[in-house]
Amino acid sequence: MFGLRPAFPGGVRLPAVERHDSDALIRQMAFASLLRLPLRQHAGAASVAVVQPGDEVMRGQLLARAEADTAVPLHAPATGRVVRISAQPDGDGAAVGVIELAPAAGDTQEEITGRPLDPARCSPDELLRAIGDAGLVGLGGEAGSTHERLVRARAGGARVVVINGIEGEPGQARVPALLLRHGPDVIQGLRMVLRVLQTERSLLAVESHDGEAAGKLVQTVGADCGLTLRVLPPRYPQGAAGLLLRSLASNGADLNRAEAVVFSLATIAEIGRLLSRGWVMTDQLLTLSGDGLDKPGNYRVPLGTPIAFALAEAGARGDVERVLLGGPMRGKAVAGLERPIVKATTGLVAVAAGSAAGVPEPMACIRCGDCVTACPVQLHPAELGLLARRGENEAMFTDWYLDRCIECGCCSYVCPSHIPLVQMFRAARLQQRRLQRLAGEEVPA
Amino acid sequence: MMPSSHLLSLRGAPHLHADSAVPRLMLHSVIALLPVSVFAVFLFGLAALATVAVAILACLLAERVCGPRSALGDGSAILTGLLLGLSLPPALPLWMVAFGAFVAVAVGKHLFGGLGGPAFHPVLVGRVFLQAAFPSAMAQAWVAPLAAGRATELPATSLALPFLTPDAPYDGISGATPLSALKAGEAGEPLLSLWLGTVSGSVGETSALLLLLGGLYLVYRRVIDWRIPAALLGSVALFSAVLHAIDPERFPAMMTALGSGALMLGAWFLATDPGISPTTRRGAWLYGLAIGLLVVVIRQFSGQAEGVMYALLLGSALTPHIDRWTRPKPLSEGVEE
Amino acid sequence: MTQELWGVFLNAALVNNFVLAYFLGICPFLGVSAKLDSAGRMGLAVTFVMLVASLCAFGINRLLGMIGAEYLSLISYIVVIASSVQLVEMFVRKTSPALFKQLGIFLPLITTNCAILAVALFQTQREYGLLEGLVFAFGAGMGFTLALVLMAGIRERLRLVDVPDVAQGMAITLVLAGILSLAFMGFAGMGASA
Amino acid sequence: MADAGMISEREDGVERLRLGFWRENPILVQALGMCPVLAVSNTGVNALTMSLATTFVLLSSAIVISTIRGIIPRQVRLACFVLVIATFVTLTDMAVEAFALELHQALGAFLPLIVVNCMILSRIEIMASRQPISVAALDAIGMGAGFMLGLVTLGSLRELLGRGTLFGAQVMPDRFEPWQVMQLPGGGFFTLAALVIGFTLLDRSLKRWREVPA
Repeated sequence: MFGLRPAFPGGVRLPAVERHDSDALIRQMAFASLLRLPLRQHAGAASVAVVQPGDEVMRGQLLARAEADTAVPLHAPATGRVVRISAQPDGDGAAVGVIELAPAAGDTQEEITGRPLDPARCSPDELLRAIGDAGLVGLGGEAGSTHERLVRARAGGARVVVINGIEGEPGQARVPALLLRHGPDVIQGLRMVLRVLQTERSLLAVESHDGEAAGKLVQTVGADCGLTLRVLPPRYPQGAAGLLLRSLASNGADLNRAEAVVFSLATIAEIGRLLSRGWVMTDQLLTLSGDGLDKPGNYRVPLGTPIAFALAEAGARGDVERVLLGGPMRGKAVAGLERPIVKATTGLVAVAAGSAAGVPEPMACIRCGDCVTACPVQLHPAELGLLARRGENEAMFTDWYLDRCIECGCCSYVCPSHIPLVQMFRAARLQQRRLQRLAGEEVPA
Repeated sequence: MMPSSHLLSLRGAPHLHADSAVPRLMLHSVIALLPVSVFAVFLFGLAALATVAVAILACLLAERVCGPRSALGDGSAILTGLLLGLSLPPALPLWMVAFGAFVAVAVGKHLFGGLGGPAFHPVLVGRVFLQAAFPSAMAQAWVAPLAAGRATELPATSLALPFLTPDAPYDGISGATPLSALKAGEAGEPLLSLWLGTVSGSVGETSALLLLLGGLYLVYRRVIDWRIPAALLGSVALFSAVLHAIDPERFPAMMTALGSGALMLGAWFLATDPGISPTTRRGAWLYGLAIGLLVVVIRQFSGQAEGVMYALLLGSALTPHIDRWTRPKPLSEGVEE
Repeated sequence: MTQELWGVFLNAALVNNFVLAYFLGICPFLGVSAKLDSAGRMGLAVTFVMLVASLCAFGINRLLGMIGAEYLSLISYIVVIASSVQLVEMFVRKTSPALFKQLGIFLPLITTNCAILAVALFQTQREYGLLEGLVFAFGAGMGFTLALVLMAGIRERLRLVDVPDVAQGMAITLVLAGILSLAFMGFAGMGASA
Repeated sequence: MADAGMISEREDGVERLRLGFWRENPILVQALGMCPVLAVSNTGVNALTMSLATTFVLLSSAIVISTIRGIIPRQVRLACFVLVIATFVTLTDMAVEAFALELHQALGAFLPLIVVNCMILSRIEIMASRQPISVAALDAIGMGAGFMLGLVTLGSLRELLGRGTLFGAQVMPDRFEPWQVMQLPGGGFFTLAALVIGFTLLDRSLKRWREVPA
């Protein structure tokens, strides 16, 4: 009742974010001795390798071709030699092809560059093709092919480009770095996307702690391309596209949800940065955070860098107990530190032992309803949790809409009984998908 | 120095947790009840202390017997005992107190699967059982407030042997609680002493003001949903004001109706129990409203002087239905991406 | 007059609730209260049959009184109520298939429900007139529905709770009924003619 | 001990006697026929009268129905059962009124309500209308005894705790504080629940005890 009106139902107010000057800093990370490049690094089909073991490749050279619509091409992040191509398990246990590349010693990194593009002089189709060729994927966490995304948006008649400048996870600081260090790239990328979609309306949404930086950008360079700014009160998980649109609508933005298409700030900036220089995607801007690091901050990390190497570069201490891909709310704890940084990686957190006091044992659900209030999709996590405990998975989907869960973790975050709600839901959904896949396989036979 | 992979911990996300935990909620509730408990001991002396202590001990014992060992630590048994003790007449034979506590925990809580399971508040189950089992004791075991010698001796009735009628008669102050005096047509207590609580009544149901303060503390600590007491007290105020306007002779004024300790205890500490109240905010309003209406109806139109206990039980029976009506509709459109 | 009728209604519905105070209709109460949908429908069907029963009993009492054969009353109630319910069922099936679908399954079950016969017996014993009898039957039906629906809500919730296995099913339902019964004691004294 | 849950042709009447008393106890296991009798289970005497009356009605109806089972048309069998039962109930009602007026007043309208006791109807439908008289009668006696076991235990408990007496005689100490809730409907529900739980536990431990030597 008192204070800001929530812009979407539920969500949680995480500890307030404070920005420092160091947040805008971006450090370049060195090459590891071996880069491991999976042929599928994003949400989509795998690409097909076009190199052989033993091939010498140059930075930016095509390593794998995209054949399916949802696939993206893969380029060499460094000049060096292809050591090996083998099938290896990815994070979910499925086998995927991996190209192992040994970067050449020394600083002699030759590079293939293409033609720099200027949005004012290129046709929309030319830009679209270039975006596809650069191997870009969504960098806000969704990690689908950006090319495919734009094709669909164009077909769907998108009229407004919404730039999602909201950090997906607490502890990340990509937004200030992009706003302050990559302002021109953001504007270039926006121009290109606007040109592809043949529209002129755009909007940048940030949370209040980034309002100042965003204001500067819009004032200095954004005005001439019609970019307007919306500063929203912070609330997790406002970064989820659907919730962001709700938030914008209830904060007075003149927005027709059906006409809006949301791109993360990181994606827009990367489009501008790569295409205006004729580059392709070979590295990834990440916030490395957590109390297990001596030098946390933003790093530009070459694709394929092993997590262990990245952590060491950021000054990981010996007492790191848990490493998260992504962030603390949705991030997956990694089992093996030799796994590489890929295009879908959005952040890396190293948690020192003892910092998060031992996880309390879950207690019985007291039906307080905190999770119901917190759920941004307005599900009923308490009821779902009780059903999950009984193994009544079917009812979770048919009666209680588990398929709409966005796995943001708000329910688990607020639960005073420490019930691993979202963890249970994830398991139930995984099982559901497996069953569907099984059923799907049996139909043709 | 890098950690080796096999030492990594692999919990699922989220890796953050809000600063809330069930034992903490229980602790705050106990803290919120301290002022009124201390005041009760001041008012009724040893009788109040013994009643509350026996209720808590009996609840802990019952919890130990019926529940899993780990459940002793969550503090819910202590809170149950404290609330039950506060809701009983001070001179009630102590064996009845223990009996009620046992019913509350064994039947009211563990028969329904323990913490989070009960469809009715265990305290209310114990209280309503005692009320039905020993109506004369529950209606007469009162102690006059601020009686001389209260600090050193227990009322004779308190020490009755288990399952036997006490030797001494109950003090049976005429009218006992202010509301039953009103119902019987006697002159009511002055409004001020009603709110301050220098009146006869159950151990912890005398001072509406202290209970109100305790409730506000819980709201401040975000332990309870403020909507429930707000709706409950609001609807009691509204309906009793309307009735008073219709017939001032027969129906008490609004402030008198609100100044009942039982109402305050019920509204802030019992109705708000998460297990028996609706999960949604809209539901909380409806729930409070329904209980308030029931309180006024039972007080004014049935044979009972105080209807809070019955209204709360009936209200929690409504909870599943309220939850059903106010169930949130999941968002459907494009949340993902 | 109105006040008296209110008294009869409140008494039948709340104060002396058929299920919670008289243990009448326990079988359907235990059997049908597990699901909310069927509980509501069952309650409405019972209310309806109770009204029919009240009407029949009034007629039978008049008739048997005239020929001085009161000892036949019990047999007549049973037969007449059962057959009129049958008739009504056929009528409803013809005129409103939707309503029949809602109530249909329950109607034959209800005929041998003791709560129905009790309406006829109580109304005779208390010497209610036609209007009083109908109000009484309606109150009893509403009270039955209320108890059934409240119970169903709680039981649906308890489905997901770890009730000790010896208490599952009948025992926990009886305990719930006991607590509800005590809660309904709050209404004692309501309605003047109680 | 034979597998008790099944009704097979070999089964004799004696077996039925045991089943009705314990394993298929109408009150504690099947939850049948409770409606018209629970209300008068507040004292041992009331419970005993009620269960005797019910057993009498069940037994006599079972004998009659079993005798005429060959000539009852299937379509109207339920109506015939009810007619027979109602006749015996009316007889019982009149008899009690004649010999024990006080008791008759205590039982009120609940005596005639035996007509709709679902236990009676179900026994008639399952056993009496299909079995020879001897089996039907023994089954009726067994069920009646089981019914009495449940009901009289219930009534005695409620009387003992609610009044301190047993069949009217004072058994509890003088100063015993009666639990008045036991005389209320709520107490009836609680006591029955406790009996059901107690019965289940007892039955389980009996089974375990029997299985150990085998």
